[in-house]
Amino acid sequence: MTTAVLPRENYLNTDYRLRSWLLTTDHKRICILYLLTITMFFAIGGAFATMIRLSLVNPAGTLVSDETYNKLFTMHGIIMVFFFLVPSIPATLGNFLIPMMIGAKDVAFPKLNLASWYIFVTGGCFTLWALISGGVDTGWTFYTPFSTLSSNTNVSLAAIGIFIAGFASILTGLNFMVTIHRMRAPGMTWFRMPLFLWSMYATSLIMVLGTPVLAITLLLVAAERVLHLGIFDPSRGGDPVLFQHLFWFYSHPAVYIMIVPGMGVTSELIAAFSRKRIFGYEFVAFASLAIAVLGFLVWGHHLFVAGLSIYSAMVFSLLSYLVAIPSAIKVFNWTATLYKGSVSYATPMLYAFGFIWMFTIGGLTGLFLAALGLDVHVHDTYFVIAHFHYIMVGGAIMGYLGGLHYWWPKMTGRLYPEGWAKLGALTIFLGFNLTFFPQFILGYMGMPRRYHVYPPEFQALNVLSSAGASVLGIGYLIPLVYLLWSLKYGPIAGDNPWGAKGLEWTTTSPPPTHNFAVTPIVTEPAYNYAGEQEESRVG
Amino acid sequence: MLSGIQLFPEEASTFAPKVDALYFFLVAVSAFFVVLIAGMLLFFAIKYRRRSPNEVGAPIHGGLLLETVWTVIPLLIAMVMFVWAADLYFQAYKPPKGPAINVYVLAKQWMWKFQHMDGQREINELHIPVDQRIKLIMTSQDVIHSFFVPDFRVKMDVLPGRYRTLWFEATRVGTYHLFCSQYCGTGHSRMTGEVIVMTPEAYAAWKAGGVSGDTMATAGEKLFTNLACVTCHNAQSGARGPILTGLFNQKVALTGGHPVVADDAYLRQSIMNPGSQVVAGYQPIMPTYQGLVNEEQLLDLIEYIKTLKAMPAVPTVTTSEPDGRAVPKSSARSLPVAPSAQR
Amino acid sequence: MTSQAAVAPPRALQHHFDSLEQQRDVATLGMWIFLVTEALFFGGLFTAYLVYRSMYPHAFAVASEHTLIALGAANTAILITSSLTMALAVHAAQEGNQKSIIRFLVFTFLLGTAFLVLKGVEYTVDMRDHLLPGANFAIAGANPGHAEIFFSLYFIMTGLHAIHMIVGLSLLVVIMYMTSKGRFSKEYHAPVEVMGLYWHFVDIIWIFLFPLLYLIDRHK
Amino acid sequence: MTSEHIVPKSTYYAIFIILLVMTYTTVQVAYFDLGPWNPVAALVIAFFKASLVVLFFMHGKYSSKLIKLVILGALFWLGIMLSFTMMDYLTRFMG
Repeated sequence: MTTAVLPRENYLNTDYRLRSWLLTTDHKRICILYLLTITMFFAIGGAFATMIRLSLVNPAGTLVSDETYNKLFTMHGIIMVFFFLVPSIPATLGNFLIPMMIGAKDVAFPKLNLASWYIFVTGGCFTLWALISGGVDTGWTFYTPFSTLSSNTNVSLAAIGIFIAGFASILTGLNFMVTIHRMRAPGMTWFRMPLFLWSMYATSLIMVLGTPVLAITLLLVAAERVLHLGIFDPSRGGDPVLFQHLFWFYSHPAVYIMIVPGMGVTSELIAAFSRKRIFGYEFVAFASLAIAVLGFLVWGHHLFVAGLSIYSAMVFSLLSYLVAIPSAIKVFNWTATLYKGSVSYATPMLYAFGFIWMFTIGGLTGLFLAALGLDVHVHDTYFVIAHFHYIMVGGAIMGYLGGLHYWWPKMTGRLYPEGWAKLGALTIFLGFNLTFFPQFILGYMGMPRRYHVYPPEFQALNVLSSAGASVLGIGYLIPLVYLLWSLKYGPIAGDNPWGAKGLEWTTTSPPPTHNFAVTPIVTEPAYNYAGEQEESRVG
Repeated sequence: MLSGIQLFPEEASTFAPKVDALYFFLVAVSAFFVVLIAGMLLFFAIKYRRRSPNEVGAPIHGGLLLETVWTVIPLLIAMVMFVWAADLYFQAYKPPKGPAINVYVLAKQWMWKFQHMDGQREINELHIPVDQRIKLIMTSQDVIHSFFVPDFRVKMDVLPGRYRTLWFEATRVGTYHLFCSQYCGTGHSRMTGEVIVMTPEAYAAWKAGGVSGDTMATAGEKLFTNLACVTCHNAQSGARGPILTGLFNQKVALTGGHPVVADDAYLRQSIMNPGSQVVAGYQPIMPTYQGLVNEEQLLDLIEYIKTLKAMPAVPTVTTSEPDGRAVPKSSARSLPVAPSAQR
Repeated sequence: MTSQAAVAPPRALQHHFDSLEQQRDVATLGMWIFLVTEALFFGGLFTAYLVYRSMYPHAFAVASEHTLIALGAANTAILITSSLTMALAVHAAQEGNQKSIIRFLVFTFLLGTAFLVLKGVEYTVDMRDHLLPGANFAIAGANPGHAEIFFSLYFIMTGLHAIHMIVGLSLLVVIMYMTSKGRFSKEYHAPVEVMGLYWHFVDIIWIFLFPLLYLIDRHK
Repeated sequence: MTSEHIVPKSTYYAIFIILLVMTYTTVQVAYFDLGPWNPVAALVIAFFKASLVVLFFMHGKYSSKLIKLVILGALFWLGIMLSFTMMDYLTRFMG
């Protein structure tokens, strides 16, 4: 099937009517629905970011008013976190690949999967409504008592939007967990699974366990605003810090919802483009689970200066250092995988290198923030902004784009122009570092986050950062253009253009509705490029 | 100054060099690992580049020794960071015992108000002497703010309904940025100010010229009289309220609850929400003073109660001094004595 | 799955499963995981409750005495009984006894409705007694702010529980309809089972809410 | 995969009786002054009742290892949330 024709019948051409898309229960079509939705949200969030960076060129902040600026960064955060990053890899690549990688016809609950998308869109509509009808100015963190007693913007509406979208996240996680547990093809044991599945399982675990707590927390904020119930109201003896506990119980693990899938994608890319089994497969697999579990024990590091007891802070700091270890293990294992590999420089691999670079810097600067005495200085400054953008934008988006490029031929049946793709990857990499590296310095200099006006001595670095942002912005446009182009004009990819291992590459591109003509029977571990016979050795 | 780009803030407190030392250690460790990983990636990527289309990698599965090495070594380094940083944190967040200049800080949307013991009141400017321990007792009138002086490397969130103490000792004369670093609404980025560190002589001169009215304790005493607190809180037997002399920092037994220490927060709470913590042996009859005294007056009252150590419990009523002195530039408002001033 | 190819698949089997066994297993596991998320959803409220009860034990004790213990206890008994009838409905489903399923589901439905009616009566009395947080809130013998926090928690916790009851009742109607259409058999009755899991979970939440809200220091 | 386990009706009735008795007990206990043990008693009884419901009404006792793991997972994560949050509040005014 490597001739230059697309398979006669695939999931894309079974039915062209809109109805067949809006009522589909095919996980691959739902992936496409999510892909379109989150790309739109990414564009909106990106537009806000552009405005922020433009405003920050001038220390006097003359471009927009204080109110507008505050709404800009709030909506940038809300849209990017809850409507782009959290669903990004899980809802698109996860949806597409989980059933294919385990050799199943679909996820465990196909209708629920579609319902999740509708719930997500409904939540998105509420949030967009909040945005159009005046905006929100609390920051994406909704800290009380500002959000409950002081802000007079559409806080409740936005909170309800996120509350609803949260259920999409919960149900997606639930669906994936059950799918991985119960839908694996014969012979697909846990330790034969590609590492992407391990990372998706860990991610789902966090979604299922963390998101409900965010939901109830936002509900309490809305209840306090609308019904005047007082849970966090200091004038009644309520403790605003309790909000922060509950909020970060979800929102710290949520960072792992964004980065762990990126790690999973990177594992796939590194294996496929060095044609080699991932070094220390079991360690990388368990590191994902370790991150998911330990990630729930460290939320207090967001509260070091907020009024947390100093003894409690000490425990949270210690645990925050522990969660760094599985991340370090992963980076070392990826690096070691290249040793004696057959390394190709295809575009997805460039993204994988980019991911490792970003994640290493993002992770190491996390150590600065976990360091109690140092966090006192850098907390709530641009140092934090730079750190989490390295993880969540540098890391997660590198993983997302890398994965998208790697599986694009599978999803669409067509290849993209390699030269343009390399140029895009390079532009994004340079633009990103130019944007966010100066912010580490700004942060240590003491520039607080969410500042519209700032002292003039910070201007030079801010201008540098904004210049980087414009490069980054162009970088994001390049793939958008050539990927759309490839849909019509791209060369036919064939079933397995990369010579990669994995069940998804054994079926046609694009795959048929039920993925496989015959349910596959798995007889070998993942990434068996060397064609070894299975042996009992572990580790 | 590197062509207009500064890389580090000034070290202007005793705390700053310690934080910077830790920072440099972390930068060095990070740089080492970034170079190590990026170097290895590049080296392997070039050395083992694909040379023929059907080439595959060597069948290597892993190695327990290597895994152990790169688990244990980062763990050990991380533990060094943890202990070092935790020690610094305790230094910063546990105010040392001993003499210090106390300044009350009241944060509100969007300004910083400072009240000195001797009665100086400032907005968005804090004058302090060099080489002396300063203790800030901070509270917020509305939402959460954060007191941040980058050049001192200190920061602490300022919470409504709670008093938190931050301390530092400035080591260099000069003027330093004060930022609010916790997002607090529209004017968040304009909620900035200056900390002016002065030589002891200049500070003394500033103090002498800067008094706009009474000391905090005196202002509190006047309030105490005007609000008729003394009607109940007096030393007579059978008084309806507990005696306040020597109360500060003592353990108090409460009706139906555990004993508490009478600290700033307790005193504030007792004035604003008297019913919440009734002293054992007394009736819950005290009315709330919420709305009758503002946060600044509360600070005065608390400061007055703190001074009731060797003094008699019943304050001698003093004739109020005429407030005729020129108001210094930095103190925009002087506190009205009458409790009619509402928020 | 080769065995499935030989025999025509049962009507209830969805296309992406190999067997009814797998389908049932998936449904049960899915519901259990969903209940975990529900547990954490309420867990946030229990955390808030624990924090404030430890901060204001006195106010919580005083406020708790204003709750209507007779109605609370009666509702506890009602819910436990409804759990029994629900369990019996599942039992009937396992035995393939359609009539029994319907009968026990109707009992469950009536008991659930009775719970909500009593809860409604209780809310009315609470509001009459100025226990709804807000401008009209009034309570004697405790710090009003702290008591308001108690009653904020009371209304949110019981209110969310009541919403879960309403959802449960609606699902019961659906299951009753499906039973009446003869969808369930000895071999296939996963929806009844899953419904049962949800119903029992809502009961468990109440089992914790009852002592936490109604039974603090009643002896005083 | 586990085959279905049918619990005899008598078990359900027995559990039901125990649950009602425990409800009565918990109300009665609340009227006795046990000092700090009042909340402990109330929670122990509630936990016992909840366990009965999970194990018998919800067939937890007869379920697969995976479902038992799911139940324990829920308890574990609830435990994290409660204990780590309380760790802050209980040590806030120390030293």
